[in-house]
Amino acid sequence: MKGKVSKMRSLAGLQAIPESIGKAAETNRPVHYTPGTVGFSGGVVGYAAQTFAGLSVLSHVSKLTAKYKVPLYVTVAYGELIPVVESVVRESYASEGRADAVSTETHVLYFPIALSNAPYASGVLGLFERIKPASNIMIGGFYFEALAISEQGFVQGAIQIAGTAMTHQIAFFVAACDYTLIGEEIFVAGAIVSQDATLLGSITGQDLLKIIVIAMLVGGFILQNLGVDFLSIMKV
Amino acid sequence: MSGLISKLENVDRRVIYFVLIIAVVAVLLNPIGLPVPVTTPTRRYHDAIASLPRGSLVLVGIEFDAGALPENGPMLEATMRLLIKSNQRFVLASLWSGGPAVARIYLDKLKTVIDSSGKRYGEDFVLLPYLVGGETAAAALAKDLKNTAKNDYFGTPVTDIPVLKNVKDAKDFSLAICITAGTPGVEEYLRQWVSPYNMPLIAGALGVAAPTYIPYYNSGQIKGMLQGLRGAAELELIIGAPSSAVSSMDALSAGHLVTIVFIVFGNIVFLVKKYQPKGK
Amino acid sequence: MSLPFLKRDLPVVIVCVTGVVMIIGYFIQAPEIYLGDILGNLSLIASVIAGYATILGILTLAIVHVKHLSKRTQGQWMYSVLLLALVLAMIGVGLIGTLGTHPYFMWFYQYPLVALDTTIYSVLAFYIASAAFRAFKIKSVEGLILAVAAVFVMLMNAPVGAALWGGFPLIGRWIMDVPNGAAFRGFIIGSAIGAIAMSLRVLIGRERGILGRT
Amino acid sequence: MAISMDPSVWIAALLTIFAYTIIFKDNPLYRIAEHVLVGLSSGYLFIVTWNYVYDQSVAPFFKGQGLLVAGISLVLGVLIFTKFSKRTTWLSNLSIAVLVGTATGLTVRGYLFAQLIDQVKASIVPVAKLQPLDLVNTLLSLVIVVCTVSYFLFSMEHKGTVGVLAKIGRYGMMAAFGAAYGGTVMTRLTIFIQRAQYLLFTWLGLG
Repeated sequence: MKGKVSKMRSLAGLQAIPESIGKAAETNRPVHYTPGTVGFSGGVVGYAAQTFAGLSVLSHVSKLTAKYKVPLYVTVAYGELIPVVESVVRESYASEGRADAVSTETHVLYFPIALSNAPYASGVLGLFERIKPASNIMIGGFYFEALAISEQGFVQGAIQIAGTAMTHQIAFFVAACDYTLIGEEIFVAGAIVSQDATLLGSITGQDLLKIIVIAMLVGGFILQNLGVDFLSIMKV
Repeated sequence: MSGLISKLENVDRRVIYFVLIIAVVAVLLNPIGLPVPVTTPTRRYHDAIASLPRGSLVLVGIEFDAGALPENGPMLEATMRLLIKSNQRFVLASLWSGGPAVARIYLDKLKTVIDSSGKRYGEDFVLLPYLVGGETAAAALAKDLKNTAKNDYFGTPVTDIPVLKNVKDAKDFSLAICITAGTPGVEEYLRQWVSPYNMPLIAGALGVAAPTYIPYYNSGQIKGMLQGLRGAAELELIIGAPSSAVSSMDALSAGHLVTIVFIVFGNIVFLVKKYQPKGK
Repeated sequence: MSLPFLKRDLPVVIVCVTGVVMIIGYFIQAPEIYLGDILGNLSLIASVIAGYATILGILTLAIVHVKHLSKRTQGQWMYSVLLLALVLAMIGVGLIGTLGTHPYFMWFYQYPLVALDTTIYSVLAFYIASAAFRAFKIKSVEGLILAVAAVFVMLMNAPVGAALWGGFPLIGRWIMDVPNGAAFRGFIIGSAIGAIAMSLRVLIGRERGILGRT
Repeated sequence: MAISMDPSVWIAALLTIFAYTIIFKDNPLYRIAEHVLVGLSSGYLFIVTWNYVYDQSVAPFFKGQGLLVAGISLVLGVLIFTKFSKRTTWLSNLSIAVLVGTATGLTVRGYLFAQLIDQVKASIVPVAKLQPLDLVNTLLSLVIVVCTVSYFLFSMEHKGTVGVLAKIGRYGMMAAFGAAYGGTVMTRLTIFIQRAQYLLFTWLGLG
């Protein structure tokens, strides 16, 4: 695998990101990004990998906003994401040679989640009315705010790119957004845009695992019905 | 003609909102009384409670908070009414921080029902405080109730509460009920109450979550289930105490119909436009 | 230990060590090295850090609004006053007596807070209708499948469906159990593989974005 | 029934209406509702969080028990606040690293067992005793699962056999998304209906 960069199938949602940020630059309107509403602790922590996926795509998005000089609003729902998001944005702007623009062109806004995600959702709805984003990118784990925010984004005329691995919310992104990253696609998006050989290699590894799973599904089904107790073998 | 069609195709979303509001309000004020057939999972939920011997001890897990009140609340209300009506004793417990506050809302609401039945707090039922720790707390409660909740919600030591006098662990309960809006909820009860103690469990689930619990119901790990507000309405009808869930049913139908009519309407306009001869 | 090590590499080492402990602790019982206790305490420490992070979040929010107030941002500063006043009021009544049990605290919870919270939630009843109107146009085979599945499941759920035609609940149930159940199973398998791979990349410090390593 | 005379009900009812105005257009009433919600939620969250944080990382020092864990929690917790200064912000990364590490560990556990292995096991069904209709459904389910997993193959273009499998997988997912969408309408309407009942009955005393 060394030195050789594997070729990955293209994802429409990923390709739309530069276009939508370019549009924001043309129309002089900002970009909104959210890495989802899953924090690193508490009842939702099992979905934290989706937040990692959101942060990984944020690194790509913030480089583009730095390049195109477009204001970037990132909203988060958990306090621990504030320093993480800030450092991602800072490094991106630095790598584009625009470290000085971080304090003026980027905004990391926190809205709480208390009884439910409603305060976060209402904060973002209000923000959209005021900043009128041209591009709304949402990658991560989401709850009911998925539809609320994307419908409001539609009303504001934003190009919307959204992705999640949450079974209850992906349907709303598919219905309300222009481009979607479905399920596992969010976990490979960051690696694909990075073109980093190690990361791409790990995607090939993921594919290998899926082929093994398919073999287990089909083979296990046949074996189980031929009288071999495949299910108890899997118990190990 | 084509001007009209493109106007219809891009009908302002606010028109949809307005129609939806009118439909729901009109039906709430003038209920039609569409039949609500009782489904098997609800019937079995009811029977699991009603068939218990009088005076059995039941655990009621209030695994939701204020955000789920509209859907889980009527389930809890109907369940408490049924428990009182069938003369069971019950323990209200919660792994959700907002759970005990929810319980208080319904204890207040059902005050007259409770008083007229002669049931008394502490003797026939009790409210435990919020149990911190999710699944760990569920396990601890099942293993040793009195050491997990040392006091009740109002601060009385559990050793001084008559209904808990002879309670040691899960084996002293005849049934567990889990009314839940998510995690911790059904899965935690299955792992910590059903598997180790063979406890019969019935559940009240949100409409969105109910399909995910169907496998447990089919396999018999959950004996009965209320599915969404519809399930609560069915239970209200069985016990003869129609309340907020039943009165919502017609409005629910109206809301669904409005949504479907707009989908169909949108497609008719879309297809008419597509197959309209061009150049006219 | 040099400062660059502390700044750039130590966090990655911490991520790796804590992550690996959390994973192996699940598979292996090792009371002789107190693995169970370490695991429990690690989760506890993490949840307390997250608690402090929440306070940081609230502080950050307050700072944003204090700035609006001091700059008298047009069309915003008076709302900021309202917000700050309510944060302080809620904390004030919350601190009286046993934390968070005072009747005023309960009043704030029961009336304005619950009312607004559920209302924002219920706004989705409208958005779900308007998004469906827009999205469920039968422009392709996929659009057709999407729309038909949605309509049948709606008619399964609403009592009016059975009243119109007994077949609606049956077909709705079938869609729910067979294609819905199976496709989500495939979706979950894919997501799980992706999530595990993503987590492992984070553990070895290769994932961009996490802890600012680009 | 008559219109409510309870000021608490009036406040709840008016705030409900204020919040609903967002579906028509942004306006000062919505902004009031939004800022009240965010403000009260922040205060509520602060109290709940402080209660927990105090118990775990401050109270032990008065009791003299569990000092080590409390001490580590307190130090790492307070380090989070170093992010306010550019020079010290790297210190907050140490606390975040503990959070990221534990979260990663938990996420691997959760996905590996509850999701990956359980879902594979659930697809392997003995068919000998099934009714013909159930047999068809079981086989169809297996086909859809396999096709959906194939859709997520990234290192090959969706052409040929993989293309066909991926296409079927995508159709299966569209049916699933449609069903999930339709199934959610009930819950969303339920909450709206409950708010409408509050306004119509509790507040205005109609019906």
